[in-house]
Amino acid sequence: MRYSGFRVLKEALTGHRGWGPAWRDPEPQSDYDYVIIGGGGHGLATAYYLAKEYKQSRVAVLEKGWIGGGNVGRNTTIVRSNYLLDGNEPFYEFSLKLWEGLEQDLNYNAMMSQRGIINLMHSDAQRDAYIRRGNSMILHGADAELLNQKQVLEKYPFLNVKNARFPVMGGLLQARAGTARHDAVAWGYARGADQRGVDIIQNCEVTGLRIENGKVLGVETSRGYIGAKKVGSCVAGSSSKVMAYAGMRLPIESHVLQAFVSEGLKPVLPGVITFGAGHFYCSQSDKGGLVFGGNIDGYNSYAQRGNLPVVEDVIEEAIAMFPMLGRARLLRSWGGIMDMSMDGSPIIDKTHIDGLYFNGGWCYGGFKATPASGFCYAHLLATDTPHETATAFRLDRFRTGNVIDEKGSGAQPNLH
Amino acid sequence: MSQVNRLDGGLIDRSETYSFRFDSTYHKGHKGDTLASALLANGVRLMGRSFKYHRPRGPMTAGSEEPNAIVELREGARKEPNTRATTAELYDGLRAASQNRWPSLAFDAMEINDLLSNFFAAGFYYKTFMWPAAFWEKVYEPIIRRAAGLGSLSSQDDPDDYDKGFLHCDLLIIGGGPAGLAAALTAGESGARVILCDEDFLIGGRLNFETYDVGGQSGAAWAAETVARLQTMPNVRVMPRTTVIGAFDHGIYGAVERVSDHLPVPQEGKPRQILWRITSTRAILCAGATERPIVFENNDRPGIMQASAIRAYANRWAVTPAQQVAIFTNNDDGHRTASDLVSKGVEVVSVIDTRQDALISTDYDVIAGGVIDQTWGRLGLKQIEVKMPKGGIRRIKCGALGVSGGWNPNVHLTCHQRGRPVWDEALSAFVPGGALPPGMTVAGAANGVFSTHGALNSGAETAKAALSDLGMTSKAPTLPDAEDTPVRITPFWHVKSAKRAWVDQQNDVTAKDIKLAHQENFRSVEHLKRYTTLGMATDQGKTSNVAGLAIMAEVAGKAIPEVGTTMFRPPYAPTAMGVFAGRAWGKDVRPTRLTPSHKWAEEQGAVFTESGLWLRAQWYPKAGETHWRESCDREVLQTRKSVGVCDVTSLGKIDVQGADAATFLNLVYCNGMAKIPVGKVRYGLMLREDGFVMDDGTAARLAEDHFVVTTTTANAVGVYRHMEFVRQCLCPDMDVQLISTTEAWAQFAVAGPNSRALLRKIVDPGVDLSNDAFPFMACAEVTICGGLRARLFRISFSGELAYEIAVPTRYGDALIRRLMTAGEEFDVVPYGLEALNVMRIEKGHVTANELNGTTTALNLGMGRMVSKTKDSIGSVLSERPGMNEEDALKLVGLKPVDLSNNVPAGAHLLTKGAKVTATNDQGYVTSACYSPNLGHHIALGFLKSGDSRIGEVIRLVSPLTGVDHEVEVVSAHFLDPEGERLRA
Amino acid sequence: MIINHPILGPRDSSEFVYLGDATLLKRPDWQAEDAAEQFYDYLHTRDNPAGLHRELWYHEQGDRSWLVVTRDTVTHEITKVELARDVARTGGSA
Amino acid sequence: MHDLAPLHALGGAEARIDTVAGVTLTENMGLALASVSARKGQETACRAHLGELLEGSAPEPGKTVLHDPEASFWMAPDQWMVGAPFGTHEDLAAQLKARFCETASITEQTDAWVCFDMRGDGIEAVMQLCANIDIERMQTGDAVRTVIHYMGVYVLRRDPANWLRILGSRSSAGSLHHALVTAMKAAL
Repeated sequence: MRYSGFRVLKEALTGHRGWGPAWRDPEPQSDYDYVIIGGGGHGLATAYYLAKEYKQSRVAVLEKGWIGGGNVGRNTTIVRSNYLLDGNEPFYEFSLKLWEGLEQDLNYNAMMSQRGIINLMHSDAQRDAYIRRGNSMILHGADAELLNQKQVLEKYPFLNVKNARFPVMGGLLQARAGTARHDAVAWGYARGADQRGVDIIQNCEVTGLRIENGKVLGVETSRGYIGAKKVGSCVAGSSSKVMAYAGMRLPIESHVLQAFVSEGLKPVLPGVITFGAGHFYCSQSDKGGLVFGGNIDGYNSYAQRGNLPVVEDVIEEAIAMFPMLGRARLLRSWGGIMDMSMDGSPIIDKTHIDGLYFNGGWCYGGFKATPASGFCYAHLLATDTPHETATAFRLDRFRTGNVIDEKGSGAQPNLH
Repeated sequence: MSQVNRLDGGLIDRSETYSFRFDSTYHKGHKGDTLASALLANGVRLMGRSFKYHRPRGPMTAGSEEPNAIVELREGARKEPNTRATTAELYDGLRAASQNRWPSLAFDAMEINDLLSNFFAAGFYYKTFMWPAAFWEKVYEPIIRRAAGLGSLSSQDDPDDYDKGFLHCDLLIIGGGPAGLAAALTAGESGARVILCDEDFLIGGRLNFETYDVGGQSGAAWAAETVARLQTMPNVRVMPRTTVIGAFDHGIYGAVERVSDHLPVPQEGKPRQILWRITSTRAILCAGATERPIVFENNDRPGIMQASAIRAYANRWAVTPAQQVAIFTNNDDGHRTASDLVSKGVEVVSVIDTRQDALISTDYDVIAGGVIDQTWGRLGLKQIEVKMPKGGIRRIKCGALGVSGGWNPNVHLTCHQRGRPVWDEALSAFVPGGALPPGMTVAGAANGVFSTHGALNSGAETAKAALSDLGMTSKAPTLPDAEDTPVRITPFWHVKSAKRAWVDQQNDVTAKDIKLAHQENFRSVEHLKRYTTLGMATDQGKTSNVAGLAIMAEVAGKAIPEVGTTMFRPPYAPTAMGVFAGRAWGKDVRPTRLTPSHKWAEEQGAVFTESGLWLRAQWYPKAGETHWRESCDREVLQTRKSVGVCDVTSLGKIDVQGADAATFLNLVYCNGMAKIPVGKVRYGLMLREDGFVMDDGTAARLAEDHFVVTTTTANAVGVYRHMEFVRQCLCPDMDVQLISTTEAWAQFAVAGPNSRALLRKIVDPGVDLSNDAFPFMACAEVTICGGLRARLFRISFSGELAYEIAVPTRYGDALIRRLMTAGEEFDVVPYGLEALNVMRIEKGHVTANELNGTTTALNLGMGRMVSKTKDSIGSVLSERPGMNEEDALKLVGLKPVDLSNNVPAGAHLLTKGAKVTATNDQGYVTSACYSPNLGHHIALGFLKSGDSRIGEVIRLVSPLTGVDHEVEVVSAHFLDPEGERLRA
Repeated sequence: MIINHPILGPRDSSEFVYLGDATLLKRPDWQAEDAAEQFYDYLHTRDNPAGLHRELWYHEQGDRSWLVVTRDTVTHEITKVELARDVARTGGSA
Repeated sequence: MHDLAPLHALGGAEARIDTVAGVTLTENMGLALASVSARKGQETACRAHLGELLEGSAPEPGKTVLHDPEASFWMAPDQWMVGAPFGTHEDLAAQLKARFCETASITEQTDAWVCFDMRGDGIEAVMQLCANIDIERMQTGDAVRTVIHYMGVYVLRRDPANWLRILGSRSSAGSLHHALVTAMKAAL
């Protein structure tokens, strides 16, 4: 069923009896051409693009719980392509372009809202680094602008510059960046994939991989064995668990990242803004809640919850930027499991096992990557060659030394 | 009309009358009132508007679970949006305003949404607003954003202070109702260190809301007496106005004490609130229970409340929301409200009990087996319509309706470590279950024990158990007699209706929305929540989640536990963000570190800049200098011409001693350190284990077994940590001792042709500073100014004949003053970071800009320093092919072809004439400056195969800043490449 | 979190700095035949268990001891804390 | 004798003193400090020397030995801080080197630290707003390293017990002083 303003009107007048399920709940078939493990944003997007771009229909997405229940349903919804390194920027810019047409493509309003992101800068050295990054973005065909303090204040008049501990010299703006309604992204991809024949199977946990002489045959699940020509793991957060079924050890640690939302408030923040003298990012949702986050807690964890010190740290930076927020209230916090890779960049690659593919290591940048990750993973699964924008995301880059280290903090996941 | 609905009795202090204002109207209330109770006393039921449909709303509860009565409290910079009128303590002169309405609360133009509600069904926005694409940001979203949001912030800085504190105890008791008080009494008398927190300003929980006796006196009196007793115990800390917001790992609880929220403004020096981090060995949750609604058509009108809330207002605050009150209940507890109201002289027009076997009373009319299927009254309840058990309807006039759907234990904190509550059929409620936070037990109503007698006992017993875990013995306190009424409830969740019946009142989620979510396959609890926004409002679904689940279960034909439950996450109640920051805001966000010469530099009018936490002099303007470049150029020229002094104390210094000190440093640095002669300094390059450069610095050997190594300012802490890692984890058997001495020594660079002459006037006679005796890279412990111990290093960052001299920090101020007076004859200048930077760029010395964490020794042109003949951190992985490619980036100098051009840092480098695209990107500029010695701009940068491209003219672009011109690749050593100056 | 320091007793984790898997104690031999492969594996690949995890914490705001903490990554329960130096002396395991 | 005048950590020529509701905070410049780290294999000998110096035994973990003129507290495994009056012991490090010889590495620490003495009833309430230590359980003779508003400090409980000595890094003396005085005003 196609969604439209007219349809909404019609249903409104007829008691909404016409709306059907957004996606089916099919029983798993005995085998598929492609089995995607993980019904999160990336997995659902992968299935959608496999069906839409690569005309594959025998595709299943297996989800342990309910779709969109992982990090796509627990993040700060920021979408941007303001990266420095050649290995990253083309991919994220490709992703941003997909975001820009997402609603029309999916016929689902994911509320992609390009209200811009500003990275504040607080020192000469930081300005130099941002200029280098802004130039990289432009060289890669993305947009970037350098703002001085005055220009930043025009957009964010409540920013503390009078008695700031770390002076605000200006910021790097990407105007095309913004936010999207995170749940809707998962639901939109699910609906789109479902309409193209993809089986989305919830409450189906993968418990093992059936591999014989170097080739994958299918997956063992809580709902029985499911055969597959190709299996793609797409379970960022739990990547190590799933790939262990294939005896693989990954350059990844699982860490907890907390995110926060305030009570609903009348608009005060037009777009996304980040603190440069620490690690803090914030935007305001269409419902009025301030959505923000900062550093990961810093220790390996699968607990999906964090601790107090990071909460304090994050909010200290919020108040440092906007002293006015002292009287806003924190409504809710939550914790997600991050696939923290050894250089802070993701992996989309084949494995040494025939027919087994891996997508993970998104650290806490996975949401913005959802469309391109799905697209590039679908491309790899369908063609066995990496997508042109994702050629650097290789598993063996730590062996070869071709790391993609945006932050320059080396092989220590909790520093990225 | 003044306090028309005020009754007799209550726990308010009538001797204190407060005047306050809500919107434009002034009212009177008493000490002990909340804003809500005072407004109700004054006949005000309408206190807010709902989020989506802007429906008129009044208070539904008497506590922190309130969804409707939320207001903007206070004015000006202290305005607090979304404040619950039901918990806001009244004070004299209080000001509050309704929010999210225009132009007024009684007439809100946005109420139009209510008429259009059919179009605004759950999730409608996902299905439209998509055409044309550009309209989302331009048209639809701005309208939505303007409409959305609840209260508004002040747009001024929060003027109040907040504190953070730390408490430790054996036993934390969360909640001061009957269970909590009994637990505190038991533990207190046993001598354990106890902390009792209660979010209310009057401790006692439901004891203050009820009328029955506790040990022959009123529950409130017993609570007051018990609190007084606890307060006399030195081992017990009683904390009212303190909400425990989260249960974190290993017995750590976050608690927020509202120190000053009941005052017009905080007292001088005192915080508004304190965030306590409580470390407790055991904790008992005594958070009580929350009464839940029954869902029926138009159940959201002002005046329709929890039955228990009406009872609380009547008994504690001596207030009734109206003179005629009806009750709608599915359990016996609803009747308690009726009888309490009757005894307070309030007319109970009817008790509608969904049960055929309802209690019968002589005090009020009971309709057994009836339900309410409609209500009237736009701005406040006027009339209800009852569907009679034997068919037919009866309309009853009333101004308030108390609804009792049963009680939900407040299990929230038991879920903070992902424990899942379990369904109790008998209570038809979720009770604590699954994995509770280790060390936490639950007592009283929070554990499903609802009678006062039961709560008192379970509190005492649970405390005894916790204490015996702690190896403490305790005798049960003599507990008072109290009512022990059993729970009698027949689950009844909602009255079916074709129209709208509210489940989540703040977010306007109706039973129909839940049905629609099911119809569209948003059936898992989380999908339901996210699709309909059920439970996502500021009340966090405290009153709506379970009802929502029940309705979903009904639609899905499942049992409630099959549908599942939702997670509760911190904070327990919305918490002012300021309290998490504490004193850390403005200039106090982080500590400030000052150099030993700071005071003197201030006297010179120096301009300072942050370098990490340090404040360092950037330049020293002289009279008449209007631009920093003038000062910087002068400092550079004068230093190179004669002599300059710079405070370099902020560089990290680590004292390395022990028989194996040299061997140790040989492992830590990639170049050879073992064979440094005593009295000599060596430049050292430090790699991370992944082979990239971590830091650089110098190592000075003061004795066979004693080195002092320096780090960059930025990496001082990290390098020390890393060296301790190597010492303890990689070579635990070496004889090496480390300690930081960064702070102990004030260190100054003395640079320039006259530096030796100047130092001769400072260093005590007998120290031979001649080039032969004290050559480049020499170091020694000396005395100066007549016997002060000092360290002298002949090292040079500027490229000049230069020294660094260190004295105990307290003498740093005196030393720089002495250097200045002694240097007058040489026109000595102090120089700041800018001049230091210019001189190091002129010399091609690298710093943080080049050591950016992605560069290798090879990139820096120091590839040969990585010794192949020894083990050192990072040497093996620095060999990886990807880090040693043919066209690897190399450090080069850059000089504009047109000398009037600058060479900005951050610009990218392309081959001459190449198109400006990423594929043509050849490198970037790391550091740039104007060289007063060369008379033009210069820069350092990384360029592919740069070392073999000296003399090549390339294209420099910075599209971001509009720069595009040609530069020549030159050696990074712009000045004195042979190093004659520094060896002079 | 609270880390029960073997010398100082229970201390708040905010006094500590986290590094990662305690296998970092087992630094390979730089002269081994396959040193490159060994160092790659040592520094990069991880078991990353959902369960018991032996990990390195540094008591930076305390006595500057490196500790090996055995902690459950699902519940955060800490079952063992040792001085890294002692563990290192026994070859990084135990 | 040299002729360079010392400057107090807070930038004054005299020690700074603040009093709030009977609790006094005093900047104390009269302290010479040096760290003593036992050499490998010399741990026992080093401890013995220290015990001798203190006319007792070397401080155990978390403890300080209050003794005149030299006092000492435990810093790290086989590492102690020794303090003595600055007037008589400005060359403390040299004195200790002579005493410990090859058994220990001695490092001058005098000016690495700013020293505050907080005295009076109510110091516990003040510390509860400063540092995450169980001050109620801290006895005379206890020494703990902790954090006050992002600054690493040592807190020593002296005799009488309403006397705390707080050592913080000298460069951030101003920030530490601000944090302590603010907490005094809030708590007292």
